[in-house]
Amino acid sequence: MNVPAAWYLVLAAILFGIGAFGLLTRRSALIMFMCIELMLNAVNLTFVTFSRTLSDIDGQAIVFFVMVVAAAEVTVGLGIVVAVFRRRPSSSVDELSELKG
Amino acid sequence: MTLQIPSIHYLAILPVLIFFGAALLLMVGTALLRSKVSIAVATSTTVAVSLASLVVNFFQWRCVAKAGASTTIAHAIVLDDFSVIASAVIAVAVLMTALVAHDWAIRERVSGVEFHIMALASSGGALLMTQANDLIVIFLGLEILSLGLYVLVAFDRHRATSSEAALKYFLLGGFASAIFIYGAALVYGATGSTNLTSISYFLGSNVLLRPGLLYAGGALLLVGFAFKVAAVPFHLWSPDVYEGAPTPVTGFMAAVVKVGAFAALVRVLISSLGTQLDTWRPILWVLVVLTTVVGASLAIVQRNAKRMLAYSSINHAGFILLGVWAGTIRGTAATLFYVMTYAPVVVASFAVLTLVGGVGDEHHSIEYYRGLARRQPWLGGALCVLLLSQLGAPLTTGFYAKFAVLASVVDAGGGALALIALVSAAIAAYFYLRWAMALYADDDVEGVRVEVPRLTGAVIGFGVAVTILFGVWPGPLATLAQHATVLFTP
Amino acid sequence: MAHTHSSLWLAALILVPLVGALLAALTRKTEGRAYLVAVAAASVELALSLVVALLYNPHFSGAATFDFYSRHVLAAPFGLAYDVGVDGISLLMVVLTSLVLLLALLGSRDRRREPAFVAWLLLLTSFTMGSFVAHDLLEFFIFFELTLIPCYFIISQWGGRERSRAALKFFIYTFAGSAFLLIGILYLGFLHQHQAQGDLTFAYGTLSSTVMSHGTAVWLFVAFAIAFGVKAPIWPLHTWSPLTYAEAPTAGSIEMSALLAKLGTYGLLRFAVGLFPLALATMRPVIMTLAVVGILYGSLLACVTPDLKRLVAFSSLAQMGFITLGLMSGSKIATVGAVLLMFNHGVITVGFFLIIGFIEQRRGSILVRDFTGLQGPAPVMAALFTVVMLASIGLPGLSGFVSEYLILIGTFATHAWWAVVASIGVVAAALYLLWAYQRVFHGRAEGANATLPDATSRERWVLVPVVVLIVALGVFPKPVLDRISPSVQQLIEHVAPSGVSK
Amino acid sequence: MNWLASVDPLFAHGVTWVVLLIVVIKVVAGFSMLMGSVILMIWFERKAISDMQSRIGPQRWGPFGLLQTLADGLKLILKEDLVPAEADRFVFKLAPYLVLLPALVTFAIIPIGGTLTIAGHPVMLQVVNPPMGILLMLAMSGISVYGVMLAGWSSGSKYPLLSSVRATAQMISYEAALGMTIVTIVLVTGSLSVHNIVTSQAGGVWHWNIIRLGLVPFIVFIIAITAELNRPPFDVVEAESELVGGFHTEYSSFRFAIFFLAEYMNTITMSAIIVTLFLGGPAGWVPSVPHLRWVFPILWFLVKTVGFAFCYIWFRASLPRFRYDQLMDLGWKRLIPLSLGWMLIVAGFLVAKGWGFFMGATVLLAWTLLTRAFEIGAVRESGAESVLPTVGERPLPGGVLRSMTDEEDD
Amino acid sequence: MTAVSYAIPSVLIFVTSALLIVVGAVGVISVKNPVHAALSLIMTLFGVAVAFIAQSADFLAAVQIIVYAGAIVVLFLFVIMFLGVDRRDHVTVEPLVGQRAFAAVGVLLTVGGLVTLMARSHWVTGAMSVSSQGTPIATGQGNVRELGTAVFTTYLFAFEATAALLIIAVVGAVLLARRERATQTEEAGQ
Repeated sequence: MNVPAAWYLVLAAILFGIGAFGLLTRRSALIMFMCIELMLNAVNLTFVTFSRTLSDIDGQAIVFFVMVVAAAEVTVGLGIVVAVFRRRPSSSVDELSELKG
Repeated sequence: MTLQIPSIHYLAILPVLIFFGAALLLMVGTALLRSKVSIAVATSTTVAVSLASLVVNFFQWRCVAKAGASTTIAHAIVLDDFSVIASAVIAVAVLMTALVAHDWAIRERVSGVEFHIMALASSGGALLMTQANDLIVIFLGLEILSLGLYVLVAFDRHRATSSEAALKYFLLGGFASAIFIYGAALVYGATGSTNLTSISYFLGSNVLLRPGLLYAGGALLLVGFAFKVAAVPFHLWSPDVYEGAPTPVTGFMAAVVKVGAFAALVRVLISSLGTQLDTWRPILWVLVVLTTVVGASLAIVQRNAKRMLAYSSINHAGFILLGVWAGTIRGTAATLFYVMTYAPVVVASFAVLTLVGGVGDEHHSIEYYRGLARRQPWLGGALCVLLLSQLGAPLTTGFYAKFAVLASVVDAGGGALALIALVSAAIAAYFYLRWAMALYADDDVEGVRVEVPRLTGAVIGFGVAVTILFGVWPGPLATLAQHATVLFTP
Repeated sequence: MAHTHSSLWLAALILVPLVGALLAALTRKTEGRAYLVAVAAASVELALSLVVALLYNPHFSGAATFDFYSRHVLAAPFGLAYDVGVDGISLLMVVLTSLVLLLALLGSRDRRREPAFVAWLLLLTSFTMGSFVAHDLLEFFIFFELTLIPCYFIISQWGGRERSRAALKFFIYTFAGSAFLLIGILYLGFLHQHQAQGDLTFAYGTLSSTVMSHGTAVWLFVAFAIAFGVKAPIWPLHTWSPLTYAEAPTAGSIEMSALLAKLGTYGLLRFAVGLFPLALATMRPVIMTLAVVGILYGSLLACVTPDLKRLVAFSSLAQMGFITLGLMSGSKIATVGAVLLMFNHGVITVGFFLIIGFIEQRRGSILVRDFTGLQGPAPVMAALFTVVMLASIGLPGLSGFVSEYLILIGTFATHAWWAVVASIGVVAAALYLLWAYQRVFHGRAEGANATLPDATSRERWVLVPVVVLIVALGVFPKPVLDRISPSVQQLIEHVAPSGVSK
Repeated sequence: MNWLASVDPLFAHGVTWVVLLIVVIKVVAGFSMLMGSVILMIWFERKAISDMQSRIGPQRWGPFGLLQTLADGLKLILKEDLVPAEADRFVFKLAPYLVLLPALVTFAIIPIGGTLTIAGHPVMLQVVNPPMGILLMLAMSGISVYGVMLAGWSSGSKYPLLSSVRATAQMISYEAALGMTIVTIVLVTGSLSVHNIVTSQAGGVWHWNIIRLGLVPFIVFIIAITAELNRPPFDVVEAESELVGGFHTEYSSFRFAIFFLAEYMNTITMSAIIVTLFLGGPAGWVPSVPHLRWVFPILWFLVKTVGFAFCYIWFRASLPRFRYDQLMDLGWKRLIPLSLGWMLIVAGFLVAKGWGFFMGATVLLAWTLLTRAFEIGAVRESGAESVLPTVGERPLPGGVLRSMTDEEDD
Repeated sequence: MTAVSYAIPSVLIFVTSALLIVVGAVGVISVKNPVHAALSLIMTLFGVAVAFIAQSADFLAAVQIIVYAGAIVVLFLFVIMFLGVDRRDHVTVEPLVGQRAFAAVGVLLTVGGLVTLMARSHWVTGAMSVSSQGTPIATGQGNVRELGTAVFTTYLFAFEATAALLIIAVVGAVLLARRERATQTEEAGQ
């Protein structure tokens, strides 16, 4: 007998919570971004678990779409990060020299 | 095992197809033609697409009139008057934005063709949301809409704030999406389906002994939507993003996102979770109060026109939520009426802001508006009318929009809520009026004249004309909105 | 129901100023033409309203006393309709509206951006006219709200030094107040719809048959009263008015004090009292107490206020207290008096503000301490002021006397103590007005005061109608009373417990 | 435990000690085979290349220098293990194992022979046959990027970093084409299990995927997999002339040995994968020798695999290295459209002939359009209004450029 | 509830996946270096994949590794290295007002609420009645087939919509990340 679905659901909830917390507290865009991925993973886990308990394949099918969305988001998001970084390459050089001094 | 491909009612998805198809066409065209696709071509494509979509909407309307509301493609898409009207509103907003963006792109020397591609695709997402009958389709529509907007927000490369705003918008938008889909997951767990009709059927035919999961899921869905429409306390991104985004994009965002998100919200809350009305109403009550009051109050302290309109848009979101709170046919119609009238006004308002913003899109302090109506009575007067419409002054559509939602709320027994919302409108009046007063200030009559390109001028004129015409004679729109909500019987 | 006169007359009353405003706005280029257009429109308007007043027949349309009646539904989902009709009460207000417009135009010409100014004035008149002839709550509300916009622009652009603050304060107070009105109207409309199971409607005649509990009636009455109380203004809700009256340009002060304030009292009588008779038993003492407090408070502040416009503002507060007292008293005589006072106070206030405007134009100041002994250099002006002032004090033979007398007599019959306290206000009025007169006009004129030019012939001619009306209505108010009485009679009967059979 | 049986008939009668033993033996045998072949492979490569270059190659240790590799390995292990001062120590130490892991795991899913019966249990000559076997292979090839990438990054040195950025881009780029060809195979097989892929190719050369799918997927696959392996001619990652030693420049001793080991392991595994996917795996002519019939499939498999291993060596010896931008162009502009188009055509023919021709026409049209688009792109790129930076500038990430200039300042 | 004994392997698998997930997730939000965060993220992703397998979603587990670990995180690392933001917490976003407090409260509420739901022992409320007529999910090949069927019937439209999503994402990313030709003229102007 498999472990109860609730265990996995709680696990997913905790993962979601950690992701949300990280998103709201960290300041680095890239890490915030990863936190979104954590949250989406929690969602996937939830879907799969419900799919098991409901004996319904739809839950697993949805996970696909979530993954596609995650991939699309990452693409655009990293594009934005690159664009932001491009805007201020000079400042980072300043920062570098400060670090040296 | 044979695969039964669901039947597809092409008329129902034709607007979506047209929008995406045109985006693809433009994209392929840019790639395949040796000479650059001129912005004029792109703009006319968008205009043609919007008009075509409107025509299709007309046929859809007739189809619904004849055959009634229907779902198609395995019940993922619904064709009813509500979606038809909502898509028409989106088409109009896109049309207006395209014309404003045309002049803007020429002025700012950014690549307008790409702008149109993204705008078309993005509004395709909004169209999906208006038609979606499945949480997953809503989610995808939301994502298409948002991804397009992230790019559009970052579109102005000459300003650092543009891409930084995009980053902020993106991170919080992603957060919202995650919350939304988590809510969808919980609802799926509680009801066994993501299809709105199935959920509604399940909830109608079963009594949940422990509805906690459903409530949690519903609440998360609501939070997701609240983020998207910038309802307080999930609004924190909106002023920064509104300010940072290129001004035509801000107008587009304020209009199209609201239409899409509210259409989907209404579907989720009313046609799907309508049986749980008593549960979500109190939450919405708090949300509405916070949104209207905080939105209006914070707008007062702003000195930047775009930020002001951002908070004003938060305030408006609160008013639209009022119609949802009512949870009745009247409320739904009022919500629809509100977005119908709000969209042209807000796009036109931001069109004026685009013009005043000047080359570089930076002149957004309220100071730049001093004496504008003196120097350019038509432009200033137009802005004044648009502001009055947002304020809710009679003889503009804004009044009837507010009237409709308030009426629905009072009808549903929310007199106190309506009163709070109206008081917030009085607070909001302060900054609209202060702005209007600045327009007519006579101490700075010798300022710089604002160039008014023809297309943008036409858009502003259209916005003003709509708001006054239907402000005097709201009958047709009101009837349209009322007819459009036949499906929504809670 | 018998045949009524054509409602096109009323439509014309609304449209003439509107068209005038458009024309005036369009004559931006030519110097002075806008003014001529405006005066022409105002004259036509006055003529029209007089014709309507003469044609009006209170018994023509059967029991309802509303003449010129007609109703067209504009937007069924909203219950929005164009629904007009006048009875004796509104008729008087219609005449007052057009009269005040003409006097304001003739008496205070502001040449700064004149086309816009007169256009706003005409618009304001159109909207005010609309409110007075509206026979539908929603329609009334829309016109009621619309009046804010021209007012706002008139104050904020042509007002005094603190005009922005004044305009904002005025707008937001009134706007917030009318929020209550809108909610009340909506609630009433839906209450009626649920009872009648028909289309949503806000028609006055239909809604007056709505059945409601006492509690509901009280709450609705309070909601209405707050909105109208702000507009009137009634005592604790008046705080916007002194600043606004003082900062507004002369024409604006005239319109607001002589006319818009009446919108408040008119609404109070027509809608708050007329629709919620059940609430009266509870609310009557409260409102009347507020009215009396307003009378005393206004009088007191009028004594100590340093400038002339504020003086009139506070005196208006007191006068509004009298009107409210009469309206709420439940006595027919007092109500008739109050309606008459609404008209008379309008006329008197026009006089006050015109004369103050003349002085302000000459000296650029309205502070009492800046003036002394104006009687010497400007005897005609002093004389005109005296007439107006005496009418305001309530000297027998002048118009003020008749209305105040009716109010006090009527109120005394139903609420004696309130009437007694209120009569202190009459004395106080004499006190502060005479004192002000003494300070401004008596004594030795020095400096700028000594060379103050007397009223020009144009100014004299403008004030002639005011004086004529003051005297005429003081001596022979019967034609007016004949028109008011049946309508008031009907209203009182409807409100009286016996009238509320359902 | 029912699902185990669907994975492997070995578990049909439940899990007993015997079964477990068989599993352990399979695992151990599989991996020792892999290790052994690596040693041989290295020797083989050195010998083959030296022959091609008219050199002698290793000859001292063991017969024909067979033990040379062992000696090299011993030497490496005995060397000092250096960790650069700037390195991210944890990741630096982790990276080699990340390279090794996918190589080992991927090999586990390859069937190297038919099915045996041992102690009454049917035993597949395949370490494991997961139902998603081929996806596992894809997953592992996805993971294998990490080792290279992190090794380069964690070294804290600019050449390895450059190398790792290149490696990442290259491996992601070719993974798409790789995946697409695998989808083509899955389409005709109707299963994701490697075992089923092999059995579906049984019945003669004409059923092998290389023929059945029309050669194109095979060519795409072999190119893509060579790129995935970072083997010549796609070895810009460790291009000595540009990047010293590539991502493992800073590695020494045992860790370096692991990289080395993994690289050859991967080469062998990928040869085996090609054989499995396209050449019928162990399929081949089996003479009816009693009791030894099971040996022949293994022999066939070995022969084919060695053939491909030789191909890699051959490539290395004869083909010049691609330039970075050519590499990208080939991946994105040729292989991905080609494999995608071919997949569509195959799918079309699987449904119906008409669909197949329709798909073919569509692909043709798309190809024309794409070519046109590439042309335009090339013109614009070289023109005055170039969108992209010039070719020479492109492979250098901004961060690296900056750190270089900074150091010049010192 | 009566005491239920669960098969030890399934508990072990759960514990493994839970450890991977939680340790990885905490790693993501706590480490300074984005590369390390990405590595922690991979750990979580593997944990989730394990959880998928334990719940007979093998196909998804494989896809999880291919898409997330094989593409998404690689992309992350690529950008980190490409931009050189690895050694410093560089591309930052201004924190919003009261963000931390909001974070703490909001997250506590969410997780707390959900765990409370669990404590009331019934997660799945009544939906079994609807879907119990459906057969249990097959594993292995059947799983893929069912999955494919679901994607092309129930979620056909959603599937088509992903096409639009991916296109917009790719075009958007290209638009964002490319260099602007106008910058050249700008620099020339300066």
